[in-house]
Amino acid sequence: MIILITGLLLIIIGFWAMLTRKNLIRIIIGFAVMDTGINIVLVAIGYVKGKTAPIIDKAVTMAQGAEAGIQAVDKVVDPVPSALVLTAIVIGLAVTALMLAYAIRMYKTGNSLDIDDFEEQKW
Amino acid sequence: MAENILIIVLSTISLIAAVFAVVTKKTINAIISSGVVSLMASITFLLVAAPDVAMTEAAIGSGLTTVVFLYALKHVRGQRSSRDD
Amino acid sequence: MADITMLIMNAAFYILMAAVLLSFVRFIKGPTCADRMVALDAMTIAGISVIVFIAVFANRAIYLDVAMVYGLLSFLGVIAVARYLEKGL
Amino acid sequence: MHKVKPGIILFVILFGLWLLLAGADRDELIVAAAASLVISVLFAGRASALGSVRLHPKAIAYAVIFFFVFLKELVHSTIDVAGRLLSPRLPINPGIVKVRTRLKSPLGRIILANTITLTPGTMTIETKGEYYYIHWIDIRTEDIDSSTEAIVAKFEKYLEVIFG
Amino acid sequence: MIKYILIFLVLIGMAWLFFPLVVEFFTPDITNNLAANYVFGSAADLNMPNAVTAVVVTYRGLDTLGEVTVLFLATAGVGFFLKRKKHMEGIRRPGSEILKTGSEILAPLIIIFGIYIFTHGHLTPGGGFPGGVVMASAFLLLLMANENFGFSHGIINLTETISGIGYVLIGITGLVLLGLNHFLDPRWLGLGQWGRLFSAGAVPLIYSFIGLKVGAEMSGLLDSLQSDGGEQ
Amino acid sequence: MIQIIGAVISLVGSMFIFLGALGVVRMPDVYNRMQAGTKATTLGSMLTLIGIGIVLPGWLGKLLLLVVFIIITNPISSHALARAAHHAGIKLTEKSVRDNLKEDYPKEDDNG
Repeated sequence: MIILITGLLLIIIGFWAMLTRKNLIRIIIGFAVMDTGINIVLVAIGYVKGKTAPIIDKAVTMAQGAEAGIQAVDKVVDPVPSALVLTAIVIGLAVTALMLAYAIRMYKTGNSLDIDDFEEQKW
Repeated sequence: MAENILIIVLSTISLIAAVFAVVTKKTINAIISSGVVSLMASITFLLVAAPDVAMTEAAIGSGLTTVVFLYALKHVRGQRSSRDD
Repeated sequence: MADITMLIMNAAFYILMAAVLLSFVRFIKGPTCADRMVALDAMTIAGISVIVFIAVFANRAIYLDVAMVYGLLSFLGVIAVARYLEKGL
Repeated sequence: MHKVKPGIILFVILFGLWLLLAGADRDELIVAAAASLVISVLFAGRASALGSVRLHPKAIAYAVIFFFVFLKELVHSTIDVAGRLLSPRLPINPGIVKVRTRLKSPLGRIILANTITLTPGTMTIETKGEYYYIHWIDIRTEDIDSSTEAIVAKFEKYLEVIFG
Repeated sequence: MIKYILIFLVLIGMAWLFFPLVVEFFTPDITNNLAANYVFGSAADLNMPNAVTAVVVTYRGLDTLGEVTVLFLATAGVGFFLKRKKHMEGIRRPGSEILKTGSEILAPLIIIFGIYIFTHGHLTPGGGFPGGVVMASAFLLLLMANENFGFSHGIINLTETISGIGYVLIGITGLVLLGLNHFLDPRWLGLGQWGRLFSAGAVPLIYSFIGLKVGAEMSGLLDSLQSDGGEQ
Repeated sequence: MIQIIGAVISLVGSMFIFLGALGVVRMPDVYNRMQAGTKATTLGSMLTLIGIGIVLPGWLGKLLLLVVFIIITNPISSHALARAAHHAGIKLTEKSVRDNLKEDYPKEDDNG
């Protein structure tokens, strides 16, 4: 619950940064913060009270194979949000790098990082 | 009990660091603040029982995010005055 | 026996959280970004211990791998900022 | 030859690291051997610093002694710094001094510098040739020789035997 | 001024929209059906302890293939925006001797730790994505420490191509061997013994290819970001 | 009994980490903060991890490896940061006695 609210507030703070800042790099930092907030919300939704990570080892059950699956089902949390976020983090870094590359390119052509200087790209 | 207090501490630190990343003047301070947010997020992932995600966040947030932003900042810095940031 | 051990470990855990908060104070105050980086480094090292304590309380040895990633990679961010400051990046 | 010895040392280090991480199962041994072989072949030219380790018994004994000396210094000076920190007046006397070292091999020099850095109270800032510039939290002397005596000498005599 | 009021209103509206979702969400006490199926299936069908890896590699394997493609496109985009330019030496300040020697010793350790992470993806946390990122971190360390780091782009491209082709080939093999109903089924390698390294069918192999590909792509991305981009 | 000893060791270690954080707040300039912040915490985390390893002997191998990683990587990063701070011209505190590096290489500013 506290974690969910934290994630939501991080999303809103990142959105605030994206809306108000002028510098392109600061906008992208806002995007990164927002990304982290979304990941926190997604993972926190998959949490089940009092359960442990969905990796079966000796701390969960001593059984092996299918027997372990039956015994572990009511002891672990939901693995699906973890699997989603696992790839989303790496993709987020690649997308951030792509945005930064575009920002550098804009700086080289327009010689400025201020978003208000790129008037001709408004539509 | 201890976990609940840890959650409060982590939330406070990450929220303050995120606000600091928005309001600070220099870009490099904002970059380091996003590193703090990433560290706290990684411990949070561990608390909600997702060690895979925590490990990915640790590997990305400890070095690569900072470096990617700093490379961009380096290219931008070239023509400006050199000492300020 | 086990109760006393857990009690002492809980005390250590609270002290670690206080240490993270104290470093964060320097992070907010720090006049230069080198100060902020020192504070972030101290927070990371305290964070490694926090992760290990979480692993102890959850009784999962596999959580240690996360701490190991931090132990091996946390210096990269510091070196990146250092190389940026001395214009060597 | 100068590529073979660092390669072998690197292989042993990587193999041992994997076994500490994963345990000595049969499958693990196969994968560990393959992975560390590939990496040590790729990096043997780059990690030439490892070649300066001497592998005779006296050097190994000195390495063990060096480890304990380092631990003792670490605890001793941490308590010293902690005492300074806790006193309300903050009795520090910092500055940067210059010391001299006799070590030649790159690995010996980096281990010496890292040892100085890890000991609280002293920290290597810059290395230029045989001189190290060290930030010292409590300067007792300003002369090169006496500060060398105070900071470097206690570690150097062991490292000299190990690395030459 | 009106702009700031509008932004404030947008933020408040966003918070108002999402706040009930967060506050009224109660953390469940019992794992839902889908998750229970996945956890049971990963242990029973695939003989694999890590259910997250089971979801990433097998149950949602096609999505992962798509995500690797997205990663490849992003890297190609970075390379497209920042054209590489040679002969830019002499501007960077050389790194210190300690950093250079230390990086040469630490980089193999980091790489073998990355290999450990992605080969043990089915037993412990981790897998291809964090493992690849850790390997790219070793590359990054060398790139930061040596001011004229001449790394052959051939090796990166070769690794990327081989692992990409390998991943696709495994998919096609699964298609051909087992028919459409068992697309991307990793069980053609034998399930092995519970908890051993060589178990869970082809999952460690697939994850190794993903790890190598992610590592190579991240290294290429860092390399194109580091070199001076574009014409002035 | 051995478990209580291990727990006490980890308590002492966490106190060292706390002292390091206190030093980060109290010390007057970057270099002194680095002295307290990155090295008192190194000893502190060593003691903490080894104490936990005594409590849970099955984890000792991985914890020792973690300690080795911290010992190898920490001095390199703090050395690099100190060198960069000195190069970027961050001043030493007023209390400092002398600065031999500045005397020997006063014109370090021209990009090396």
